[in-house]
Amino acid sequence: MTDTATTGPQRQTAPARLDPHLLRTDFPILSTVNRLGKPLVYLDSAATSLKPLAVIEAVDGYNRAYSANIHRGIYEMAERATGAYEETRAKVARLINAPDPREIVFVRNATEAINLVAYSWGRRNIGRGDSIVLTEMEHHANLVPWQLLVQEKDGDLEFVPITDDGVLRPEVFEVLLHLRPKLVAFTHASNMLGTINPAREMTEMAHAAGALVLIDGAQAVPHMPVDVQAIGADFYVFSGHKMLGPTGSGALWARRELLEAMPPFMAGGDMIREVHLRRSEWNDVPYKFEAGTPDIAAQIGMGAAADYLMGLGMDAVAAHEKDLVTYALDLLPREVPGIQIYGPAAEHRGGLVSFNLPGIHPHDVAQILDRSGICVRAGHHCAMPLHERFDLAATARASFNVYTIPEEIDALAVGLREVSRIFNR
Amino acid sequence: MTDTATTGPQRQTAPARLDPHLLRTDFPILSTVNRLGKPLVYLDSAATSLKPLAVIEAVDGYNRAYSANIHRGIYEMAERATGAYEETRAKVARLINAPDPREIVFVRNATEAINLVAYSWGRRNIGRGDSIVLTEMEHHANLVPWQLLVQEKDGDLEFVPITDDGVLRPEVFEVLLHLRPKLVAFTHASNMLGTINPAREMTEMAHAAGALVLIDGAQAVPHMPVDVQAIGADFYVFSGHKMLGPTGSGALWARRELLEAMPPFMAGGDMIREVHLRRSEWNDVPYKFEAGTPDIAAQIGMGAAADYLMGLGMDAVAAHEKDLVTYALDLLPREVPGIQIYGPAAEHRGGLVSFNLPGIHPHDVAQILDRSGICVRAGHHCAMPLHERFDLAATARASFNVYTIPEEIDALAVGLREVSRIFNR
Amino acid sequence: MDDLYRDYILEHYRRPHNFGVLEAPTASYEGSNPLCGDRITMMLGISDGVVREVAFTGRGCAISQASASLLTDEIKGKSVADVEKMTPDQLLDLIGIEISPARLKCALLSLDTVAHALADDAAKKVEAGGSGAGAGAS
Amino acid sequence: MDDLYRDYILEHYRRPHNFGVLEAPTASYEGSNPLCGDRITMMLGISDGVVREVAFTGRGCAISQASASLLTDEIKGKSVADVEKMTPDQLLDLIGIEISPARLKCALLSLDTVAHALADDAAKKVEAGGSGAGAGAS
Ligand SMILES: Cc1ncc(COP(=O)(O)O)c(C=O)c1O
Ligand SMILES: Cc1ncc(COP(=O)(O)O)c(C=O)c1O
Repeated sequence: MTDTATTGPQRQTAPARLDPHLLRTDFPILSTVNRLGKPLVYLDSAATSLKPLAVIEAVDGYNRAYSANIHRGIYEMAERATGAYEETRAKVARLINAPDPREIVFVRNATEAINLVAYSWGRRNIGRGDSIVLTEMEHHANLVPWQLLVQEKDGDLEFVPITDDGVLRPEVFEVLLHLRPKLVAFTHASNMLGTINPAREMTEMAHAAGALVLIDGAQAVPHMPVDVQAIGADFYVFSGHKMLGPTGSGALWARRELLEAMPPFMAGGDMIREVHLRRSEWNDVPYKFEAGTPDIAAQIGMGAAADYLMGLGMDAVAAHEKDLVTYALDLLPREVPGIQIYGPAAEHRGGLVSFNLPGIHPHDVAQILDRSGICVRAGHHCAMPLHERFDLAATARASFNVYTIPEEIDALAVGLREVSRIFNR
Repeated sequence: MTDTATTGPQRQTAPARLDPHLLRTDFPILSTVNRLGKPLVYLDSAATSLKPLAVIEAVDGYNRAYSANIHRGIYEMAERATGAYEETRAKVARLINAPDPREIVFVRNATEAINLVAYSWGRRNIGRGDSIVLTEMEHHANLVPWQLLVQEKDGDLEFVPITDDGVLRPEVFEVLLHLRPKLVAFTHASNMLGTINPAREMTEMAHAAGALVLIDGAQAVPHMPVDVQAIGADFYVFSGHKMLGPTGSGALWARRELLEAMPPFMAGGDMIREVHLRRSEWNDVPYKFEAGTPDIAAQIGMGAAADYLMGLGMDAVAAHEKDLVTYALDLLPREVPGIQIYGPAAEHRGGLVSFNLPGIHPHDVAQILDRSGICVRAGHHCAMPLHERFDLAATARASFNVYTIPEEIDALAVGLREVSRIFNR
Repeated sequence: MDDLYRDYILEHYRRPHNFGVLEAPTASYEGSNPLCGDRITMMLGISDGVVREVAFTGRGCAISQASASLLTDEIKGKSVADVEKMTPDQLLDLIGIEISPARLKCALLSLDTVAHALADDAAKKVEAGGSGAGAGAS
Repeated sequence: MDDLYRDYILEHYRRPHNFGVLEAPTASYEGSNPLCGDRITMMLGISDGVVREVAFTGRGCAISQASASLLTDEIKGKSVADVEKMTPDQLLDLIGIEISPARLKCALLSLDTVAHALADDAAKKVEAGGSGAGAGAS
């Protein structure tokens, strides 16, 4: 299984490169220092990304100048807010090559998107004995909602196992598909191993077995070109706050006919066409799924983030992050004696590296790095079963984004040597 | 039924007054002009409120200076973000006098809060033949989720009717309670009639009949002192964006033991304690109900809004808005021939006035007012059944907030006379 | 003077043309825009592929009512094929004032309702085995 | 030098005091902090209301392990009543370094686990009809 869908035949073979040093000036936070006067070395972008000025100002601009509610106002400010909100739909559709902006449902984050599908599509389509195939490398967001669903409906979960290198085992996936699952749900890119899964090939296999496919793109959309049509997915979800957008923004994309056939998830204002005391009719897609006043400011901010990313070019973003991870996978084992790195080789992975230092708990690693202004994550990264699979209590993780520079990976290496020194003194 | 819970014996009899002219400088948007150079006369605060600088800067400050994810980060920026996020819980608890910040669950808006209760508490506690009592004046947010629930569970909805003046009929409520409903859910203040319902008395009656009580405070929390303990409610919900906070913020308050007994609503990261491939354990309250990365920026902004409101004093806010509505109810009938005003007298209502001009559709009213920079809402205000009750297709609505000044009501009167002139020329 | 509420728009609103009911319409449809409460019933009398008669009833804002009044004037005597080809832009030109996005639904409700009436009519003919005679209905 | 990782903290982490198992604990409890994977089993040997013996096993970060090492030293020989009265602040004083909010759970896991062990033990005694003799268990 190798992935061609995300590069595609028509793409340039030599993508334009980013100049990360130049674009760092777009991120005001990168010029701050910590309590000890150390500049910020932010290596926790997989948890949430920093925000460029364009995004900060899109949010601030709405709050300052046209903070009206949308869809129902007849005055100028409300029309401006509605316009900006709906433009975001078009921008997001463009970012993932969705055929129609009306297939973009705004949600708070990837988690809500998956819960929406589990409640709305899942409760109607999963019955007793039906199975859902997941993988061992799922984030809790793409695992626990399905646990709740099969518990309620008396269905089954099956898991595609991974190799010790952190790659899915296609031959077992093949076997699990013989169970004729109703749904296959998997992450496009792992937030712990960094593995990029072959989304198109897996989708084709799942479809051939009669399953629908949901892809968790939380760690993919921010980092590489994603084309939901080329992949052929049925549902695709992601969070705005990991793709340079504000917290509170995110999207579910699904094929129009699926959205139309699905019952509403949450109910309230804006998602209805007509309400009577004892019955209601639903609004058109996507509004049927957006009950109540949405997070207008955040979604407008996500539109600015989508513009920013498309301006850089997702091929260039992906190439930049591939360079970084290649550099890190080369540098860290040389510079940090005993470091244990998890996940596949650079060619199969996105821009993040999870690791451990021998005999030192990752919390202690993160805490000591913090004193040098270096931010990494320590813990199970919302992927407990994956840590169980490797018999790990926790790992530390350095994750990259467009603004990450090799010098920060150098700083990480120096910081990790210092951690070892402290613990082994 | 008269309401003492919201004033309470220990409160001052002569509350401090606001100086709305002074505080208007806190709202940058109030110094903008529309496309025709007209200053903004914002009379749509019931749809969403304007934001003071303190809120705008709280959001912007997070986005610019410490935009980290919360709860799991060990570095300085993440601890700062976690601190600010959790402080908001304490501020919001103080605003509504909740006994414990851990009883505050952050949600996107009032709509999500009600859906959370309907899905989590409702699906477990409402069964075949069980009834839920609502009122005829509910916003769709406090109606449609219950329709979905009783449809799934084969339960019943009953409605407390209202008088032609727009006041609930307590004697019918009494009768409906004989049905021994499982839940009584009603709005604290109506977003169309302005009616303020006697929350404490209704809660006592409902409890005496064995029902739990959910109160929709979307139009109350921004405008008057709310004390959930004095009211005795079981669930209380509201939106941040209507109380000077950002879109994407909101809260559900519920008694701790209810929250603890309730199953999760959405599932994913942060709401779990342990996850295995086939089963999970839930985190403590309130985290159990906050799956995935929350809208950190917006909730921090809501904290700033709560501080701002408490700084003004909710008694002063309520007195100010009472003055405004008294002024409007006096002025508009005198200055605008034929105007039809809906809802009760000033003593029973919050700061909003819904109305119609004879023979002129409210959309046309709103459109013409917009040319003078006056923003009012026209439509059914997400309260279609209430409009059906009065046999109205739509109404126009002017709604106030702390920054509203009598001069804006004067401007409305002049604008409405102009609308009549245009239509009757 | 208000650009949006020109005299002729208000004139059409106050005294709409073709307001009323047809006794035996060959096609009719009730369209509504529940968000604003606009509601229009369009009744068409079609024979030999030509809209011979047209009438509407309903209530709503000035824009939606004036639009219906102007549209019914326009389509009377036109071939069904031509009416079916009418675009939103053509109707907006007919209305002749600038419509803001929030009011587009009001302005286009009449055309939308006519389109539904014609589509229902066509569907009925297909069901009736392609017979050219509209069955008349409400 | 790092404030948080002083020599004595690392010393306790590397060579924790009272690390091991009791053969016949009268009270024991396994506490965990699943978010970081810290996990501690506390074993107590109580007689006549006094903690005579104490041991712990587990894995976790330096803070949680050093905290357990320091705490077990502290409570050995103390009365159960005194141990029950110990506050988080007292333990933090004992640890003697500044703990950031994100690490509080690590630092307090040992005390929390001891408290659970004692509570379980007390509950067992109530069940057993107030008999003063701990039944010993794991
Ligand atoms: C009484 C009432 N309840 C609920 C809501 C829903 O609020 P939101 O859209 O913020 O969820 C509103 C807002 O219009 C309201 O006025
Ligand atoms: C692979 C993956 N899926 C889902 C999520 C959940 O994202 P959110 O918390 O924004 O809902 C994350 C974020 O940690 C992730 O990495």
